[in-house]
Formats: sequence, structure tokens, C-alpha cells
Amino acid sequence: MKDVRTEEIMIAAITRMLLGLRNVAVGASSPIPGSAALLARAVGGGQPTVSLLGNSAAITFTDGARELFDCAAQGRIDAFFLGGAQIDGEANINLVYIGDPDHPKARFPGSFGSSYLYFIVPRVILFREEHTPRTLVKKVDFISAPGTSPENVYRPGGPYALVTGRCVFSFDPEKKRFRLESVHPGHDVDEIIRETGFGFDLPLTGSVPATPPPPPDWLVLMRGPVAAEIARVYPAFAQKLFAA
Amino acid sequence: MKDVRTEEIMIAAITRMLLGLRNVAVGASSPIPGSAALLARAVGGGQPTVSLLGNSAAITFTDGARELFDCAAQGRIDAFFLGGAQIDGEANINLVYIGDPDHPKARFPGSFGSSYLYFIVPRVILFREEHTPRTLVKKVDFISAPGTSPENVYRPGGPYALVTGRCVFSFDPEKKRFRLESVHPGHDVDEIIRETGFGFDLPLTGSVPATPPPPPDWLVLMRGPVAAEIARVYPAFAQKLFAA
Amino acid sequence: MHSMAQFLKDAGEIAAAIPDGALLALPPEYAPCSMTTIRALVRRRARYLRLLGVPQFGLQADMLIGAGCVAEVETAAVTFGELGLAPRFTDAVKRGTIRMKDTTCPAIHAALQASEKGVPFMPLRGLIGTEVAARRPDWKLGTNPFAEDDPIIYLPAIRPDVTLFHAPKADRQGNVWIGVRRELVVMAHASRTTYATVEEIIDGSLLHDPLTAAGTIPALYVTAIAEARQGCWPLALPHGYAADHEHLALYARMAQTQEGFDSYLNQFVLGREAAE
Amino acid sequence: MHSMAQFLKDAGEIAAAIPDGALLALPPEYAPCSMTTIRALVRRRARYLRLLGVPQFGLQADMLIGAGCVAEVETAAVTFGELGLAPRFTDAVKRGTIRMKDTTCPAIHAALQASEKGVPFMPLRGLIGTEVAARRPDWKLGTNPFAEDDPIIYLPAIRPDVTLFHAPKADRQGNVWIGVRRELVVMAHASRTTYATVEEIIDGSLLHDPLTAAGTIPALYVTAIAEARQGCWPLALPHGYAADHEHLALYARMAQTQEGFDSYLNQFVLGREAAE
Repeated sequence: MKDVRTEEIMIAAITRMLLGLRNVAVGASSPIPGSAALLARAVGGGQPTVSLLGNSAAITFTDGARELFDCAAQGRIDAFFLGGAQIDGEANINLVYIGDPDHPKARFPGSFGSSYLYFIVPRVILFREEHTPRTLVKKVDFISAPGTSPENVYRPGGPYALVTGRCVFSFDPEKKRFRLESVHPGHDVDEIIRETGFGFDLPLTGSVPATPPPPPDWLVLMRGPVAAEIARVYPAFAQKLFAA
Repeated sequence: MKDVRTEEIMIAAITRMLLGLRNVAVGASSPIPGSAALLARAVGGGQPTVSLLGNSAAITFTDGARELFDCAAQGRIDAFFLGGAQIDGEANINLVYIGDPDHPKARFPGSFGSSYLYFIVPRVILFREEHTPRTLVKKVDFISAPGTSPENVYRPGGPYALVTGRCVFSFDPEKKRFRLESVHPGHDVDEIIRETGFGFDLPLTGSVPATPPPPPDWLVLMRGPVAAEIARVYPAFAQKLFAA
Repeated sequence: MHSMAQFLKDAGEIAAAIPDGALLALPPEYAPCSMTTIRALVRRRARYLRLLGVPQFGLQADMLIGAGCVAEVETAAVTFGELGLAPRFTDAVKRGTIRMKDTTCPAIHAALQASEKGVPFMPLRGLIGTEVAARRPDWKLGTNPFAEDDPIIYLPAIRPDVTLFHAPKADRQGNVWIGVRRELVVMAHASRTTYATVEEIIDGSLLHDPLTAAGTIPALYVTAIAEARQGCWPLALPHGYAADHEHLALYARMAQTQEGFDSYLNQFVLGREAAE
Repeated sequence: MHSMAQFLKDAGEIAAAIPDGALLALPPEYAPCSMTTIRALVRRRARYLRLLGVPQFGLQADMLIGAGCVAEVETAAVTFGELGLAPRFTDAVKRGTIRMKDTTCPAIHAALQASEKGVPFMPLRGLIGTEVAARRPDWKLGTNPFAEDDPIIYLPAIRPDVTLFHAPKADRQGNVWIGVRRELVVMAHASRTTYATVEEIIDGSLLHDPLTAAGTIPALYVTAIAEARQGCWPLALPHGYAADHEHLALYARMAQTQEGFDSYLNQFVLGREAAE
């Protein structure tokens, strides 16, 4: 068994959040969550079902591009995944502009479905491998989707956790703050504090556990059938991660 | 060639109103308009296209039962047909109740799509073979769909003509009145006045022309391929009319 | 709710799973109707059903009404086509034994689409000035916020408890092929639960072949399936088998009176589980 | 408007029929894109196009923007997937040479469904408190009339002038088979005109067979069709052929600068009618 890589730690951490769910959907530019969803399905014996955007070889939706959003609105999608050029301490995410949107310093692809699904899907898992003060910021430059909403706004969904290359955070919508849940092997709390642009809570128990690495049977699945299926949508990712 | 029957006069009269149109749809319980639409298509060499509700052997729509209504809303349906248990002098139609709706003397099938399509389709052709003061009334007991609407109501469509077993009326939405356009062979204006429960205008020219009977080649089409196709949806109608 | 469709033994098990009082959405007769489950509902003496015609009814509603299974009907029409008026329905309306919510076809489609999209309402053109709308206190006359003085009606979303239909085939993963009958898709999306009888359950996956996938409702939306050959009888399965016109005419004659209807039930429905 | 689809010689004739300034709706890259017509639009030096991504863009928009054909882009995203940012799009946004209307996927679908249904607007959940919504003065924050204190956003209908896509096949009546790619159905319904290139034009009718009918857009909605083998190249035709990944990587490299993009055009687009 080769050394476990950061992406594999992240995949395993996300997989644990998906076990026991019914249906999971994966959007654009989400190879790590996509791998986690496929692994959760393999571990769960076909459950949760997984819909992988762009995987036209495995049809799961038959009503066109709107079906994912309608399906989520019907309460049938339990988990979804969002990244962010920036993510801030209140779980606001920015997928579009750095700087002034009218004269941006940088432009990223766009908000995709985030401005909707972040409100609707009960368990939205944020992911960002790069964990630096540049990506995890005090306040995002542009809110693609807010982490929380006023009481009167219809919002059955929202942020559940943030998984980075260094650690796992949970999110408390009441306090509008992340809490550090575990630190990946080889990293420590001081580093997390230093590399995070926003303040966050520590576990109530005081000690921060290590993120458990994937068990050997998960690694076998991950590097075998999961890698093969994710390669249909993310060939470069699969090549880099699993064929190294 | 057998004698021309009343239904065939009506079919021919409606057919003339459909020539040159692009797309015609036919709803439930509409064998006479259905025959007219198919005849218009045969005469026009495939134009107008015809969608016949219930003719599942000839698929024209592929987006389910809503497509007819959406298609009409998009401005793609040029003509539609509505009957009525009662039709009044302002072209209001009643497809549901005779008497008080809470304690009805009679109940007919229901409004179907009339409460919508009467507003939307530019050329709605009303048809009712029974032309008596019982069916053509001063004021309907229940408005399934109104003949006219206030100025501020979105209404690209509305009544174009009323074809009965005795005559053809046109409708003037400004005056909210029908005008007698032609009387079928064997009937006369005095009879129309006597058998009509509402007041109507006479042609500006003074004399009322006779409704022209179907030309021989139309009769051949009507009793041949049109009868065969309409029999798929209306076997009893086709049996009674064309096989007599 | 489990995400995977269950497989039941027969239509009787589906009827047992549909609770009394359910808001039950049913397709029109030109889409396949699960008549076998309708008869099973009569046999299990279902009560207080609220029927939603998508968008119109014929035999399904008439039989359930005649058998005393129905409290309320929302529909654009109930018709037996060339066989005339639906007799038990017409009688029930005149005697006031069912609550009637008259509507129009596109209003039903739009209200189901609202549930499909998870929005509380849908605007719809037409309707203004009709007595259909006047007798619907649950509809609201509002305005188009993008124009001056442009009235438009807002329809509240309809979310059925149960959608029930028949289909030509399903696969063992629970995907159901419905072809062009996409009102069934919207119904399944909009409903809390969806039950289907099918002519046959096939091996292989309806979703793997792009040709069949195009007409397939994914198992995600399907609560349970039971195999039932001739499940539409005496109605037609489009592209499958024709309607049994003689039997339909017999029903239309017998159901003219409650007594005649009751003897129809005795002859063709009650105690006839084995024949289904 | 004639109700029957026209048959054109090639993608060049389609490009000639799409007017400058048109609001042009295009599918995502996981539905078939008519890249052959995109190149023809570049060759005919189309101008001031307003692109609508349904719901997102990749190569189609990047190439049209780089070639100076585009005035405005409304989309949920523009991405080259694993090849990174779309270079000509990103550069144009930074330099401010295109009007940008940022949106989110379901808002585009809902606004097209509004046009499909002939209603002036559609309500949609989510959106409230996003800067996407804050920067859309054409969206209105309203309320749900069926509840107390329930804010919801109203989206105005979007009616494209033109929908353009590629499909596996059409028949000689002008019906087009699109399979499960039903965003193409909504686009065709919502648009004033619809143009499709297809891999092949087949004999027989796609509507006669219930299996193919389920994935078919009727000719009623199709303005014109042209046959174009490999019409998606260098993108994929799902279930047909794979993307030309090497060529896409070449484009992504060359288009990093305007000069590189211009030489890409010279090499692969301009004067290459014969190769299409």
C-alpha cells in the first residue's frame, strides 16, 4: 500500500459524512467530493445513490439540467458539495470575483448552482484543498452564497462541514462559526490557526483529534473502481492522484 | 356521392377557417373539429399540422399533457375548438353546470382547458351541433371561460366563430356580439332567430349567404382517410357519420 | 424514506400502502392507468380519498366514487368520451356527496410543477373572469411585478401524497419506462410517494441504454412497483393493447344506477383478486 | 413563421441565419454543442451576440468572445474543467470588454421555463442575500402571497432569439432526437427560433416509434436543421464520440493570449469551411 495522500485523507473524511444517506449529488469541478461519494456508495453497497455531473456514461437524471435543482428542492438530495475561491468564517462562499466585481483582480468560473443549492440541500460539505489565509478569509469579496440567512428566509439547507488539505471543520449556524473537528496527520492546531484567515472554535473537549486515515479496504476501493469511474469525468485528477 | 349531412357541412365550414394556418390543436370531445383539422391538413398538403388529443397512435407532443398548453402559450397554436353545454350572446361558454353550481340540475364533464386556451389561442372556433334556445342562451349559468375580457387582462386569443347545425356566426369582441355569416342549406334566417336564445347582428350587406357545402373532393377525403383517422379517437362518431 | 424502489407482490399490496384520506394523483386515460390497483382500492374499502385528475378523469374516478372511496375530487373534467357522462361521478355531484374542486387542465399542470420546483406557487395566464377561478378561494388574483396593471392568477403548489399509474415496464433497479407520457414524470417529482404497476419487469437497466433512458423515471422517485399484466384493463395501454370497448360500454350501462354499479362490482371487482 | 423545419446545406447557412445582436442560448458541454456552427459564426464575423449559457459555458463562449463576436454573457459559470479557467472569457471580464450578467444554474432554467409556459416570471427559492441577486436589478425581491413574511425572488422570463445545439439525429420531417438532454427541449420551447446540426438525417419518423419519440423534439419547434458529422468536435458527443482532449489542451494553451488565440483561429477556423 502506497503512502496515503492528502486528497485521500480528504476523500475519506467526506466519505464518513455520507454513510447512511439516501442520495448524494456532485456538481462541477468536484473530483474529491465525487470520489468520496463513489466510495460511500461502494462501502454502503449501493447506498447512497450518486449523481455525478458530467458523467454522461452513467445516466442518473432524465429530465435535463434542471432536474438536479428540482430534485434538491423536493428534498430528495441529502448532500452536495461546494468549493470556493474564498470561504470566510461565516461560511460565505465566493466562486466568482477577487476584488471589485466591476474591475476584478481575478475572475473564477462562476457561482454555478451554489446560490441556490446552499440554501436547499441539508448537508452541504465545503471543500478546499488549499488551506491558506488567501483562501480561508475573514470576509469574502463576493458572496456567491451566504453561510446563514435571516430567520424568515426559506432555508432547509446550509453548510455542514469544511474539509481542507489540513483539517476538518464543522459549522454552527447559530453561532455563525466554524469549529475545528480534526487535524490531518502531519498537521497541528497552531498551523491551522496560522493558516486560517478567520477565527474559529476549538472542540469543547479541548483536545483536537487527528483525522483518521482511510482504512486499507477503503484505499483499495478508492484506488481501484472509484478511480476508474472518477476518471471518466476527471481524467487529469485520476491520473495525478491514483496513477502516481 | 351520398347526401351531404349536417356534420359534413359543419366540418367543411370549420375547414375553411383553418386553411393557411400553421398548427391546429384539437381537444377532448371534438370529433367535428377533429375531422375538420384533418381535412384541412389533407387539403393543405400537410399544413396545418394537427395535434389530436387522445390519438396516441400519432404522437405529436412529447412533453406530456402540459405541452399543448405551453405550446399555445408560446404562440405556436393558431386555432383551437371549444364546445359548450351553453354558449351565450357574449360568447361566454359553460362546460360544467346547469343551475346553481352548488346544487346543479345538470353536471357536464368540466371546463377541460377552456378557462385557459380561450384566452391564449388566437382563433378559437366554437362548435355546437344542437342549435336551440336551450344551448344558445342569453346568459350562461356558469362561465367556464368568458368571451371577452377587460382591457388590462392579457388575452391574445378568443372566440373567432361559432359553427352550429344551422349556421355560421362570426364574433366581434368590440361589440361583444355574434354576427350571422351564413345559413346552412335547408335552413333560413327566421329559423335562426327563433332558435337562438341571444340577439345577434346580421351581415352588413343585408342578405345572408348559404353555407357552401363541401366540394366533392373534400367529401371524398372526409369519408375516406379523414374518417379512418378520426375513428381511432372517435369510433362511434365515425361509425355513425361516415359508415351510414 | 429509502431511496430505492421496493418491489411488491401485486396491486393489492400497493392498494394496502395507499392510506385512507390520501391526496391521490391519477393520470388521464390516454396515459396508462393502473386500473388493477383501482379495483384493489375498492376491495380494501379505501375511504376519504381525495382524487386529483392530471388533468382529467374517466373510469378510475367513477369507480372509486361509486364504491364510496372518495371524499373530494379536483379535476378539469370527468368524461367517458363517446360513452357520455361518467354516471357515478355525475350522480355524486348532483347529490352533493363529494366535495368538488373544479379546475382547468393547465392549472393542475402548473400547480404540480410548482411542487416539482419546490416553489410555493406558480403564476398562470388565462383564468381571470372565469367562474372556475371565482369558486377557488385558494387561488389568488395578483399582479405581474414586471409590468404596470397586469393582473395574473397565482396558483398554490399541489403536492400529492401518492401518484399511481401503470407503465409498460420497469427494471430491477426500480426505474420505470413511461415513454412520452411525461405528465407521469411531473407527478412523480411532485408527489411524496409514487406507486406503479407495470406489464413486465425486465433484466438489465433502462438507464444504461440512452434510447430507453429518455423515457424513464429514475428509481429515485419510485416508492414501489408491482408487476401486473393487463394492468390497464379495461382501458388501453397505448402501443400495448386496445381498450375493451364492450366492457366499458357494459360499465357505462350498469353504472347508470347505484344498484347496477353495485352489481358490476360484485361481478367484476369484489372477490376477484385471483383474476388480477 | 412556417411550422415545418427547413433543411439547410451546412452549419454555414445556420450561422448566416443567426443575426448579429441575437440573444443566443447554448447548451452546456455535457449536452451536444454545435461547435461547427460556432466556428461558422466566427467565420462570418458575427457581432454583438448576447450569449445565454444553459446553464454554463466552456469552449463555445470562449471562442466567440475571443473572436470579438460577443457583447454580453449571461451564465452561471464559464469553465474549461480540468484545463482551468476559460482564457478569452477571463481576459474579457478583466478588461471589461463584455457585459457580464452573473447568475446561477436554476435561475436560468426557471426563467426559460417561464417563457416555455408563457408567464412573465417565475419565483425561485434560494438567491436571497447573494451578491449574484444583488447585482441583478432585473430580479425582484417579492413575497409569497400564500404565507406571512416569506420573501422570495421573482425572475423575469428569458426568451432567447435563437437556440443552437447539436444532436445525434433528425428525421426528414424535422423532428430531432435529443435523448435525455431535456434542457434542449426547454430551450427550444422557450426560444423564438431553434437551429440544430445533427450527425445524420434518417429515413422514417422519430415520432412513430414510441421508443425514439420519448427523446424527440417535434419539428414544430425546429426552425432549421443541417447535417454535420462530428459537429461537436473538439467536444464530445455523449454516447457518440469522445472529446479531442489533445486539441482542447492545445486551444487552452494557445488562447492564453489574444495573439495565440488569433493564430489558433487562423490555423483551425478561418478559411476552413471545407474541413467542416
